[in-house]
Amino acid sequence: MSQTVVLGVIGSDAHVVGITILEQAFSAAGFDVVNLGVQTSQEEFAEEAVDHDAEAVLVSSLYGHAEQDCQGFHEVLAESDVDAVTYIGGNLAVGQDEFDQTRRTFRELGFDRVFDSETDPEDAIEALREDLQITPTESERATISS
Amino acid sequence: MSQTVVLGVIGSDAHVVGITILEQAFSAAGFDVVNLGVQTSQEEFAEEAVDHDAEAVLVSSLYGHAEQDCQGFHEVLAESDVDAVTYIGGNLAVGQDEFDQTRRTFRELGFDRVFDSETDPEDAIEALREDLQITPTESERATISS
Amino acid sequence: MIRDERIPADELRRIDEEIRSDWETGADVDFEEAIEYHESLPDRKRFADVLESADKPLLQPRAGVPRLDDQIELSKYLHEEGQADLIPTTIDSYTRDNEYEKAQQGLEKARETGDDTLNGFPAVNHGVDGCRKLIDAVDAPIEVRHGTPDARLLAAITFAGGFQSFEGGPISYNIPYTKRHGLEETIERWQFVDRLAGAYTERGIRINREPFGPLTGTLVPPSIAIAIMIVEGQLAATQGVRSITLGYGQVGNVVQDVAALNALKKLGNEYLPDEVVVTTVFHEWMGGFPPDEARANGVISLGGMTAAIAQPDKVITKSPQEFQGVPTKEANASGLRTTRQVIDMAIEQKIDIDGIEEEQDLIERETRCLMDTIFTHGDGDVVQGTLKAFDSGALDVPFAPSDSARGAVLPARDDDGRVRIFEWADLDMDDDIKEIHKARLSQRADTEGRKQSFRMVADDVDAISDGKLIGRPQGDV
Amino acid sequence: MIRDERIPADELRRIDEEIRSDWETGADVDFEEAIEYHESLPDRKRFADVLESADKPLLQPRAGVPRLDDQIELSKYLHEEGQADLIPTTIDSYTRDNEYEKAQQGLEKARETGDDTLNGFPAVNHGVDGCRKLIDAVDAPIEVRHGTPDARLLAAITFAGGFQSFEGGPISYNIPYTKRHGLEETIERWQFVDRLAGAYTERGIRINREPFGPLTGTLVPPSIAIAIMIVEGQLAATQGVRSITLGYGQVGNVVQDVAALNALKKLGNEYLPDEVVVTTVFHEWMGGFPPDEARANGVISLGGMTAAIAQPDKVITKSPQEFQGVPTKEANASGLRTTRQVIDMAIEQKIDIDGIEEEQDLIERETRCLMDTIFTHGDGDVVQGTLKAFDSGALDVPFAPSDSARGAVLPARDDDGRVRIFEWADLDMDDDIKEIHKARLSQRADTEGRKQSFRMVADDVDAISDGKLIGRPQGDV
Repeated sequence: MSQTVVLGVIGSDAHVVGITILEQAFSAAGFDVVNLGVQTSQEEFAEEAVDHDAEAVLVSSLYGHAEQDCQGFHEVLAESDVDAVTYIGGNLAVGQDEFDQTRRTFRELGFDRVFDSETDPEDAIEALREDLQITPTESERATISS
Repeated sequence: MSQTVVLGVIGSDAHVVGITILEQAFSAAGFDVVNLGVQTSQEEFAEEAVDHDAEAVLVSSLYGHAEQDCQGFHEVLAESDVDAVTYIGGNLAVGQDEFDQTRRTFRELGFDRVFDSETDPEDAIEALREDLQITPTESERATISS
Repeated sequence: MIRDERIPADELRRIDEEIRSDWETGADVDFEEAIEYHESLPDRKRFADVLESADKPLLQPRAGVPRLDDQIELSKYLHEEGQADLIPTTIDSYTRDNEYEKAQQGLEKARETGDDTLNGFPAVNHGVDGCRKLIDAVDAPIEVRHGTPDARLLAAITFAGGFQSFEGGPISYNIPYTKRHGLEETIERWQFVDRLAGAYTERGIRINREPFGPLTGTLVPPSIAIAIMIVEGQLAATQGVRSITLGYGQVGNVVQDVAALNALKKLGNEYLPDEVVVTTVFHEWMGGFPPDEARANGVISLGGMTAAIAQPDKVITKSPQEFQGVPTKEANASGLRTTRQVIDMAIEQKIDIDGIEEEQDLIERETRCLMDTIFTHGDGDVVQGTLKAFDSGALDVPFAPSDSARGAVLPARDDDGRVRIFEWADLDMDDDIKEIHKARLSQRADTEGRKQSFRMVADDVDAISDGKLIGRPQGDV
Repeated sequence: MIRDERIPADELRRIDEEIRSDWETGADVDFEEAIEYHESLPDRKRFADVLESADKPLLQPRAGVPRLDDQIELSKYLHEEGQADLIPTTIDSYTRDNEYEKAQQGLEKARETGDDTLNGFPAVNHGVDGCRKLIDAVDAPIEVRHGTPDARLLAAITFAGGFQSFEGGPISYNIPYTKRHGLEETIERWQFVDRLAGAYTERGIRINREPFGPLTGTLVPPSIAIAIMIVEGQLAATQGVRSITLGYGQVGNVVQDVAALNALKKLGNEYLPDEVVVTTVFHEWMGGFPPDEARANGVISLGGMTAAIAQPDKVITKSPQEFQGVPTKEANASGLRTTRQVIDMAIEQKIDIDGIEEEQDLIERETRCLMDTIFTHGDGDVVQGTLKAFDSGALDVPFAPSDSARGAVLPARDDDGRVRIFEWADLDMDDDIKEIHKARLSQRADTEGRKQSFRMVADDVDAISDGKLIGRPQGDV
């Protein structure tokens, strides 16, 4: 396989731990990971997705301003002809009592899946496998279940 | 010298630490101490004061019901012809914001001196020396200042 | 003459019937039916089994309110929000004084007004059915905690009511709690309580018994506490108790506290019969607390740290509101969670502190001196030995209000904050041990530039509530 | 090419003038007049002297609000009610980004509305006079704490304003704080800050400098933190700083934390010039806190316990409201008092834990490896060595957002909860040291019945906020 995933923290958010863990998790699951790190602009996501012919763009945000940071994001991706699955996850709203509402907001912005900050990396990997119709190889399955 | 002091905790109060410290302090200062312990009745104070021909009766109370426990105490002492200096000290009222008021209450009940729970044993000893007109001997003075 | 002998079956029945007539609810006690009730309880409510099979210290707070519904709610809150492993039911003061009529009035007033007119749960007045409603409603083992010199009726009702653990003992619920109850009298009464627990035990319902380790809660030298724990354990074992939890109250010096808990476990197992399962309970600091929740949390955490190192089977937690008396349920749960966090962060670490073995050795030697003097005083009988040793002052407890103990022995902290004995009075201890204490206290006196005196004792009693461990002279060292 | 050399006097003047024109308050800085002001301050406000002469750990919280009056009130509260020995002035985020105009707007809005529209005290906007009003009003030494990559104007104004201590450094305020500021740029800018502090020092006003030890605050292996502290200390010393406080952030394993603080002190004194007075500061846990004040108090207390054993010169305290962001002043004072109580109860005890020497030895060996690689990379120059070592990945910081560090090294806890390195990437460490880490992590993997993997890292990052030290798999071991 070796599908490419671009990931990064959008906006001026500098939370690096989550993205580091995600990078490790997706690499261990057999993806090629391009980690753009923190404080990544919409344009950088688009550029790198094109350069690496990415199958998926994973956006992280933990400081509560994701909605603002993602306005027009999918238009920017479309302009660069990025045809990738897009996920977003993290603390997506300042007060997130109603995650259903938050999910709706980000689905409307164009994201294919929306995750809260409690999501296990494995769940995101599982979802991506499903969306990209990938079956884990024998050896990978062993790694994951070990 | 060797003047006799009777001390005890009045009423159904079972706080023993303060009285134990006082016993030690008055003994170290040269007094003969009769410690009646906790939960001592008015009658026991009077009886023991007579039996030991006490110069002073020191009453301790820490559970906030001293006023109630001391009603008629000086009448009981008078009936037994106890002619001793009487002190009371401790947590004398449940809410003791106004210690001046508390002092007045217990002075009116007949106590010669009234102390709060922060009083150092030395202060009580000093006061008793003054009231009994005792001068510490040379050796005792050395012990106390050491 | 009362001796350490098992109460015969007919005598047990006679006392049981007599005592059950002290209050109307006594009539509802039916031993055979009670055994059936206990057998119906799920494993997770079996106190002895849960405690003995735990792989890390279980936490238990103190809590009791007059009304049944409130007690159920409080218990559930402490279990769910405080994550207490074991639930207490603290009994009110009237019941402790066997004043069931006054407790009844308080309970009725509580039911009318909704106020907490009693300082605990009047289990005798609630009766067997009331107790069982509590046991049924709470999904954890529950213990009766009280302070009752004559706890016979309380035991009869709560055992039949489904409680499987009962705190106290003839010395530990006499010496620190009451002035005039004679020790002989309380020993006799607790022989009944233990025999009743033994009767249940013989039928497969192992009632856990827990002597109250902290005693007067005020700088009690570890060996004195441990000796009394062993004596109460022996008395309970004689009556057929097979699950005994020996207690110890934190003094605040980590090395001494860990050493004491180690010694308690070791000597408990050594002195008590093999058929008894011995567990230990560590009480967070029972002396005066700082009048400040933030500082109180520091005191509680030091207890948690000590528990993480010593790993007793159970920890009785304090709340940050300890200074002001009965805590809110939130504060009670807060003390539990603070303790839990410290234990869980520290317990997997290897924290082996130098000097624990030496301190433990000293505590063991001291305890053996006291056990020997009890044995000698009683000519081999622990009941007579205890009575006579207290009488002669060879055994004593500092700051004891009871007339049954001299209360002449006085503790003080040494330069490292360990509790030593400053005034021995007639305590029967080997001279070389006394010399060790004297040397340690002399070292402190040198540090502070003052003579050893009762002032150290007075300063030490207030030190922790004043924010320190050792009561150094003002102006500092 | 930038090197570890002292900025010449004319260059210092040139930059000083240039930087002071960045914002209008810069014009009020007058070095000679500032020296006079500092000389007028009483001994108890001289930061370096107070810190260096203390005989037990001094406590300092974090705190900053936009308005001067509020900052004075907050500082007095923390000094009086929290008994803080040293007072912080935490600077707002706009000032950290050199956005003085935005800070000005925030400050004006704060003055109009009374709300805290900024997350700290905009010292540049308050100017020299504003700073001095704060220094005059508070009866304790005060430090500037911030997180500013280019802190030149902030330093010029706060030094002239009477502050005698300044946190940060070119690596420690770059790598964990910002993505794109180049390390070469921040080193150059901090050379100016240090040189300015050195200029005051030469006139008898010893400005204390404090590199920020916790770095990313997330499971930073001690040797990486210590190496960076030493580098920043060396850079400051070159510019004439003579009072340097090296920092370290608690990882939560008592043995490793005590060993790290010992190693920090020892290596700091060894690597820095003799004329520098080296002190140490211990930061209570900087990672994620439990979302529960009771549990947070447990975390804070474990920090206090560690401080009592290691006895650093200063402790930066946390508050029980850490989880929710900026604490109330009451919560801030509460964290101080909890820490104080634990330290004061534990500090007089002899608590010597086994294994500290071995762990310290390992940390020292690791640190020397990193110092050696820096030396080699720079051909003897620490500035070039640092730049090149970060560039090659021979020096790295886990979870670093900065583009200047690889951020490829990954830590994980071993079976005892000590922070080891799971992913070395290109970190330049001797193979035998790597083997030790590998063996320790392998032991943990065995305990948990799983392979070493990034899952351990992820689990460990959340462990303390979830109530444990080590991120064991769910279902427990």
